[in-house]
Amino acid sequence: MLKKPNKVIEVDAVVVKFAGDSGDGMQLSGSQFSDTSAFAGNDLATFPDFPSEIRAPQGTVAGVSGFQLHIGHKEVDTPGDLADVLIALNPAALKANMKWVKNGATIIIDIDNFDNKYYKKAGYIEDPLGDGTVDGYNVVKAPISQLSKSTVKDLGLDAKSAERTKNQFALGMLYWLFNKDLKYGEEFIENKFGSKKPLLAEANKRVLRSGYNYAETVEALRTTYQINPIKDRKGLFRNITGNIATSWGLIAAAERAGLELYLGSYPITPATEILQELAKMKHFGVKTFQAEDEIAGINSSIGASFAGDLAVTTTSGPGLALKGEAIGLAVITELPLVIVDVQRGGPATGLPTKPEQADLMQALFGRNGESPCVVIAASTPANCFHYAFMAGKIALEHMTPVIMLTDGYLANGSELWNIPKIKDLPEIKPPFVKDNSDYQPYERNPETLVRSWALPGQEGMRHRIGGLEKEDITGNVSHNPLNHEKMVGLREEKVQRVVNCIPELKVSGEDRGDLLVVGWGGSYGALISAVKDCQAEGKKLSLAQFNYIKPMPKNTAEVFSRFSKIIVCELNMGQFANYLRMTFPEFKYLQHNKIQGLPFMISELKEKFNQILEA
Amino acid sequence: MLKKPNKVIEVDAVVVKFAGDSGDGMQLSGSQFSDTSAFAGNDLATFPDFPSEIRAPQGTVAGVSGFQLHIGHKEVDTPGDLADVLIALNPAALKANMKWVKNGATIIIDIDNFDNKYYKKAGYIEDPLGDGTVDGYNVVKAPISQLSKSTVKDLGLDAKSAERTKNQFALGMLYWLFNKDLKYGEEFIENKFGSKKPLLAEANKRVLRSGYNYAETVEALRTTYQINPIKDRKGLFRNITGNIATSWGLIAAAERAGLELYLGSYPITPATEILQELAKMKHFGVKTFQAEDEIAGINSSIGASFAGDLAVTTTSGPGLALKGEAIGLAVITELPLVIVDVQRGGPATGLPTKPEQADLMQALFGRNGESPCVVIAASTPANCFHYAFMAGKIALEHMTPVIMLTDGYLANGSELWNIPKIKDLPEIKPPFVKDNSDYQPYERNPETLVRSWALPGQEGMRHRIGGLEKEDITGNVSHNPLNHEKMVGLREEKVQRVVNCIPELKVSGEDRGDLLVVGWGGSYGALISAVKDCQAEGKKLSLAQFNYIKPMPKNTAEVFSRFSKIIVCELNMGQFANYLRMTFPEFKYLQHNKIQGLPFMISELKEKFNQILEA
Amino acid sequence: MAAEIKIAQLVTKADYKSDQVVKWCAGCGDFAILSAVQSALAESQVRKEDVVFVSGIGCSSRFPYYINTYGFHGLHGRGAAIASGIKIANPKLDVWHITGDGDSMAIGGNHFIHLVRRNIDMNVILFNNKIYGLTKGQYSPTTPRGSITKSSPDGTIENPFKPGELVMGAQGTFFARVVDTEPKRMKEVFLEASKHRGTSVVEVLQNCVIFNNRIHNEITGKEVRDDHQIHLEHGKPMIFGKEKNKGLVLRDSRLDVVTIGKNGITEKDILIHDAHNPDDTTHYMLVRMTLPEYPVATGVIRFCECTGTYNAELELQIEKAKANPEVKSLQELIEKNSFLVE
Amino acid sequence: MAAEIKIAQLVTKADYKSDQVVKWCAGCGDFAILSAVQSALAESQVRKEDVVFVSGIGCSSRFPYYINTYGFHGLHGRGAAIASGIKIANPKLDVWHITGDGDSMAIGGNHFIHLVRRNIDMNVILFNNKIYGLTKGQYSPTTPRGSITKSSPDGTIENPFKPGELVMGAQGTFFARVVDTEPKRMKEVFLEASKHRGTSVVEVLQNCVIFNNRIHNEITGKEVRDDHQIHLEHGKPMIFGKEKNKGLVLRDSRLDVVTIGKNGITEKDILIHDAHNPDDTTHYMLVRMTLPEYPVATGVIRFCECTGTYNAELELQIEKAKANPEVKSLQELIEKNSFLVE
Ligand SMILES: Cc1ncc(C[n+]2csc(CCOP(=O)(O)OP(=O)(O)O)c2C)c(N)n1
Ligand SMILES: Cc1ncc(C[n+]2csc(CCOP(=O)(O)OP(=O)(O)O)c2C)c(N)n1
Ligand code: SF4
Ligand code: SF4
Ligand SMILES: [Mg+2]
Ligand SMILES: [Mg+2]
Repeated sequence: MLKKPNKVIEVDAVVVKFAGDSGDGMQLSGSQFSDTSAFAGNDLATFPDFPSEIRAPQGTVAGVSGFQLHIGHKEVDTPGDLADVLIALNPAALKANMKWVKNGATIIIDIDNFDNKYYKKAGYIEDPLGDGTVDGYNVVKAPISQLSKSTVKDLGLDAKSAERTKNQFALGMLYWLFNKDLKYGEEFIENKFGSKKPLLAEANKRVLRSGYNYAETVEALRTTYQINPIKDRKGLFRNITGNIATSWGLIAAAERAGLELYLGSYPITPATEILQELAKMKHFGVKTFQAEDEIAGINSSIGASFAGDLAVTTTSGPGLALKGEAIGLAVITELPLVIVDVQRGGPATGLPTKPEQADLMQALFGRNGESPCVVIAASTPANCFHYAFMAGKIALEHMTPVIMLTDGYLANGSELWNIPKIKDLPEIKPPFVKDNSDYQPYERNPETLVRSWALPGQEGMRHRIGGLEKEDITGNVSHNPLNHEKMVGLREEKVQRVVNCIPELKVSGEDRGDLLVVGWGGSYGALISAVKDCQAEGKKLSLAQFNYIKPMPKNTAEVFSRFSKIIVCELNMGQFANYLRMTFPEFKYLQHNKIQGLPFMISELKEKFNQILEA
Repeated sequence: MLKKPNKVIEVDAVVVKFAGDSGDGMQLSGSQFSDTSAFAGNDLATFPDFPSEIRAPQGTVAGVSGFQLHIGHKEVDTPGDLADVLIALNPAALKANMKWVKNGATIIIDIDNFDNKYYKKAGYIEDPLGDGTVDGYNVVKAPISQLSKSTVKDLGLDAKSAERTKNQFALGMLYWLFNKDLKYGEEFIENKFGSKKPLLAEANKRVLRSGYNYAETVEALRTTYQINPIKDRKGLFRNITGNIATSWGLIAAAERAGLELYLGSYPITPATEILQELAKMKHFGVKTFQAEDEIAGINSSIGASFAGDLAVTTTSGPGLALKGEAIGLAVITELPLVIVDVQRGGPATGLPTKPEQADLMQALFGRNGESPCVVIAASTPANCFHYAFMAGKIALEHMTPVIMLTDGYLANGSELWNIPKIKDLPEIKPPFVKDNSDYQPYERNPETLVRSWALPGQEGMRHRIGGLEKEDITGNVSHNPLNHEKMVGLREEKVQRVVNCIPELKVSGEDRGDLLVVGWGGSYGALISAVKDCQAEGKKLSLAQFNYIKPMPKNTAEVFSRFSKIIVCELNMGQFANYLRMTFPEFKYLQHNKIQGLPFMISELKEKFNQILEA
Repeated sequence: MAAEIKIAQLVTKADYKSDQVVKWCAGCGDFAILSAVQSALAESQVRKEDVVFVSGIGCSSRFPYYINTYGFHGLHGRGAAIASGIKIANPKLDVWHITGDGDSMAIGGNHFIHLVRRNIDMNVILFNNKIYGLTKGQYSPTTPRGSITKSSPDGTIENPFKPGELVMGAQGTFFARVVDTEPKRMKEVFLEASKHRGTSVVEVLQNCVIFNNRIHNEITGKEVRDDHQIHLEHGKPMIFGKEKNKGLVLRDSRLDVVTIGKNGITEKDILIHDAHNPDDTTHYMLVRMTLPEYPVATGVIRFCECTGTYNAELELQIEKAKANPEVKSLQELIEKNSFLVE
Repeated sequence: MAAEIKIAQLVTKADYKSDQVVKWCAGCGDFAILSAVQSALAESQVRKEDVVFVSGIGCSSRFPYYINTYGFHGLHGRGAAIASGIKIANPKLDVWHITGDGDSMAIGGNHFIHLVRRNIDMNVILFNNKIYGLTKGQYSPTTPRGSITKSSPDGTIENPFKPGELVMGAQGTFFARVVDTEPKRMKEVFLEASKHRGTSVVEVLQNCVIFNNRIHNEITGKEVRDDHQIHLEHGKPMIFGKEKNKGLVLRDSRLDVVTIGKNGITEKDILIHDAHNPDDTTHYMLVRMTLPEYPVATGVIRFCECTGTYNAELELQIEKAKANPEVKSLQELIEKNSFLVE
């Protein structure tokens, strides 16, 4: 229907970065283009990055909000190291992103914002378009602001709203550049503004098309690209972020357990969205309690668990620090509880909007006394669903707190998710007891060591639990020395026996080789990409990515033993490596660590692996 | 002056256990006899153990309060495994302590309380004096209550107060049994009640003497014991508990730094006494702030530190859990702060009055992000003074939080302390800057990496710090990826360089051998006793007790390498062993762990060591 | 709901005694409170399996072990949060929160005021002995200014909270005060509290024989109590005194103590207690009355159901959402915006 | 002490501008508050090196970076505790605590009420935009009941705190309210606060353009503000309205709005504002006034120095102890009960 451009090149994958001021709608256009690509059958991965201020001063580097999108004809595991196409709505956006684009990349700029005032705000001394900064790049200087405004002139929008349509103009150019169907973009707008704000919907659609048309006429965009649909996938898919996947995984666990879901939480970046998503789920009987702080959040959840809900608390690092004492209470009372920690850069307030994997030790040990609980980690935005579900299942079936680690990268990043059938998910069977049974709160299933669960309201089962050491079987308060030792041991052993309910560790690649790359949690995308690349080059290396951290899979040591070298890669100073050293001291662990508030780059990993393989 | 008994046997050491109801004054008489023994030149170590209830029901095992005292002619390192003499004021006291007395021990009981009612309360089914329970022991049945009351009959005391003198009667018997001079006992009473309660003073003194006289006439106590003064010690000594020593060590640090001492704290067993002791020290300019909770306690201390005091916060495990987030703030703001954690049994509320060493991992890692701080541990009641002083010194000179670990055993236990000269203690020189210097808050001493310290009120030095990641040198907020990595590295390295200011690790015993026993903190007494015993038997083993935990002494690996085997002994599930595995993965570590809310017994350690040495 | 389930079988006080040995000090005021609560529960005829006692940490907070209901001995200061979660998770339960002055006014202060503000339907019993009992005698946020305690050897320099005043500041809907020496009144007040929908706070002036003995004697002492206490009852005039001849009147924005029969004052001039008044100005004045100027107010000072409870409103929102769900199933939700690849 | 050190050199508002770029959203109410504080400081003539700004976390809590004094950007909710430590450690400092409605009323609620109770001498400025700004729009403890926010899609079901009411409940000695649209009044109120000895709390009704735009418009809007605000001044009658013909009178224990000239009401009938009254009953009524029944009270509602400050009393105790020390040196202390072994 639309006139085809002169030349269409088929490419396997392309990385696009949207960048502009915080108020410029970069997140929105990013999502819009992601959805369109998804509908077009591409695989994709996205990652937004925004400042920790709400709207840092317009035009400054601090105020730049970005969104990176990787779309592919083949499987795509990360949002990409460097961009093929950069949209920079102002000089600050250019400045902030020049180091993240490929040589020779296409850079689309809103020339209307490239004046002296904005150069300076961005911290440029001279015009970056004239000082060699963009030499060697394919720079498309489009009068985006101006054309957007004139497109909507006759709609009677206020100036601010008119100005704000410019993201659609840039986006329209992208639709052209990548041969995407505008229909999906328009539908997205319809869904977003639709009935509530028809005028805005109309304006945005017009500008989108206007950008498309403009691109068609620009010399610099004569060549366009086609990313064909991915072939080896079948089923029902959607684009999903880690936080949404986590929220839904929890709902699914409650549903499969036949329980109501309770969330006691306090807002904190980057975990807040889970609270917000679950607050919308009252029709599923979900109860969200926005507590006065993190401590109240978790303690209310412990109460809700005692009362028989699937109880959850969500937070990020500083909040997890505050919850330590209460996690200990859940450990000693042996109540099911899911604690989601969406990790961010630390210490203290640290880098609140940046991802990091530095809460592992805290999750394992950040409590007084011997206080074991299950720790698991999701490794992609979409599998947050699965691990949230498993967190619920393990908590309920093993009467234990489960800490689920994600991070800002998984939480806000997105990828395609193969939608499961809820009714096919595994059943969840908490160890409930019948009314008027002969109940001893700390009597255990001899196999799993799990105590059984009687709920307030049940007849004939009145009992009391609490934070003092409890007597084996009866649960009465006990200061008996040998009982204490026994209970400490039982609590640890109970957690260890969860090992029987989790899958064995599988490596990606050959079973044995020269190098085993070990990772855990959210670094999966970069690690698997780098490992695959090296494998493609004929190197003998494989990846073991851990999702189950405490306990670790049964066959871990065995897997390790089949490789000559082991390197542990993490976005921290080496916490998992140290945890492995204490758990499997018989192996030697090399380390690769990065702590920049950024995910790994595939290129840096490959370099590292090659270096080791060649050593 | 007092008629000598028939037979006096000289002994090297003796262990006495006082046991009775919570209200029976066992702690008082224990301290009284300790002081007397100290004045008599004996070495000593004591340990009280009391229930977590204030006055659990009279006559029940739960309500028994105990005090164990080990006095010696030679060096004494622990309160002793088993008692030579037990004073049991009621059947519950007998029941609670029978497993802690040596075969053939002397058991002095208050026969007035050994009736049917009390047997039952104590949980005995039959009269324990008749059912074989005490067969083989030297049981002295004294009508203690009755004789005490009649001794004070004419003083006009109320019934309760008269009854309460009975501890002095039992004590008087001990003075006889061990040939101690009543003068010291009387002086103690005088100091305690003296001018304020002269009637009580008189009553107690009379009953003390009455017990002494009674003992003189009892057949069972014909033989008495003499523990001669210790010889190889010189200097000024006093008996001191760990909590008092900690308090004074902190005052000393403030004095040597020329700063005021600030304590922000919230009461918690077994740390409360430090707050109470320091609250009495206003004449030294000490400010104690009893906060609304632990979080306010530490945050107020961070404020006080910013303002230029030597700032301290004291707590126990659950409180440390609550302080994690704020410790991170002190880490990132690089402010001096001493955090004292008097460990107790966990998890959660756990065993609040029992010692344990299970907060080590929490101290090292219980915070979000990479959040390194210095961790040290005292190892005897008296050296709490030294390590509290060093905690202050390191914090101030290295601009870092320092966590000092003690435990309930050190805190409440006592031993003789060789009193130092305050003016001979090392100087403490915080990195202050002069008014109007060219100040950059995060500029560092290139050698130690310590930043310099400007205080509010100083002219020309206004600056701002906080919990967001800061730019190197300027301290401005920075989200720069490489800066973050640099700062994370600098904070860790700064802590590591403290290694240059701490002593090397010294082993007790030969430099090399078959077995190195490794311990840390409060287990020193039992470990050194057991190691010495084994050494005396000709075994080739030595002890390395760690006081500096992060960083560990420079020569640690070297020391380890000189022994064939290493065993790490701790009152937890193996936290230090794991920490060693991650720090020095090149060694193999055996473990001996105990988690009963009780210290090690010398006998169990010896058995373990011998087993390994023979393996 | 809890109220609707009436039981056939008679529940007695003995049903509420647990099998655990009560481990308070002999003479502690806590015993009387425990007994009064057990009596009140027996009388309230609530289904015994629906009762849950939740506490923090402190001597008083050992309470749940001693009462045969569902019980949770929580963390220091966190009982209110735990109890909130229990009630929200299962609004059918009859939730009681036991706390001390340290537990609720020090470390738990924030949870306390938020509980009150949210008006979650539960009963709070605050054992106010004005001292930290379990940790052996440090001052608490309710300890009178100037008190010498183990942690204040030179006397405290902090203004004590009055729990009632704080409850008003947090928009509480129910506040009562009783003394541990009057078992019958305690029981009655507990029954009133249990009838109230919303957060009810009952402050019990409790004696700690060991660390703060006789702290309330100026109020509870046999010789003085009639003159130093005014027991308020809704709808009744505010009269007190051994001779029942003293009373309170309102003059401008302050209360005054007057003597009936003097200066022309008759019983008719005496203020009538209106516990149900949504405007809590008078309640605010009443809770703050202190000796020697005023008698100390006891009884139910405020009892108002002028605002919905958190739990009931949440139930309503959930019912509404369920009646008209945006999506019918989780399956439908997750399939939104999806596309089929074939 | 701080007051005694007068400086020769004139400090200007510019001295209080830091070198950091201010990163609030364009149009945020925080800018005006920052400017008013800088003006107030310049006017107060306090020694600039003695000023310390301490905050928690939130948009508002970025404040210390933007003002050229000593500054501490603390942890969420903990600013009050940090500030307390600073003031106690060095009472000579002029301490200001900046906080938001989430920071002080949610996570920091306990520290807030304890600070007020202890009456530590510092100035608290509470930026009340009735929303969590920095985390992008969840409801806060001051968000009006029923509000739809990102975390309350069906409307909140909690009664919002009124900061002033809570301050009264915690026995506060100073409370004022101002709106961010009136720079001059803000500055004046900040100056008043800085003069007060003890904890002064100033609530600023602040607009968050992004997440809660116009939330205070019913109070601050140009057309309505004269009728919907009553600006209180100590010693002046409580008159308001565009025509300055409305006023407040006290009837029994409640305030009523009257019109001067109607029903025989004259200016003399109007209540005179007594901010200094130690009895805070009237202040309690004033802080709770809400639209539409009442105008919202602004200005200094309570200013009382009826109780000592924590820091001054502690200084006194220390002085006394130093004047008459139990032992003269640490050496003497540790040598007590010692014995010499030779
Ligand atoms: C996190 C934590 N901090 C401190 C303590 C120590 N602690 C236990 S009870 C208590 C105060 C008890 O006072 P109150 O609440 O008045 O109860 P009471 O014993 O007087 O009944 C304290 C400080 C603790 N258990 N946990
Ligand atoms: C321990 C902790 N919990 C949660 C957060 C996340 N957080 C940061 S600011 C904020 C609330 C901000 O609201 P407010 O105090 O009203 O300040 P405003 O941004 O509105 O000025 C929250 C929840 C945090 N930083 N730390
Ligand atoms: S210490 Fe006080 S409050 Fe605690 S049980 Fe004993 S008397 Fe009761
Ligand atoms: S989000 Fe709101 S409060 Fe925060 S800076 Fe922007 S306008 Fe101000
Ligand atoms: Mg108390
Ligand atoms: Mg706010």
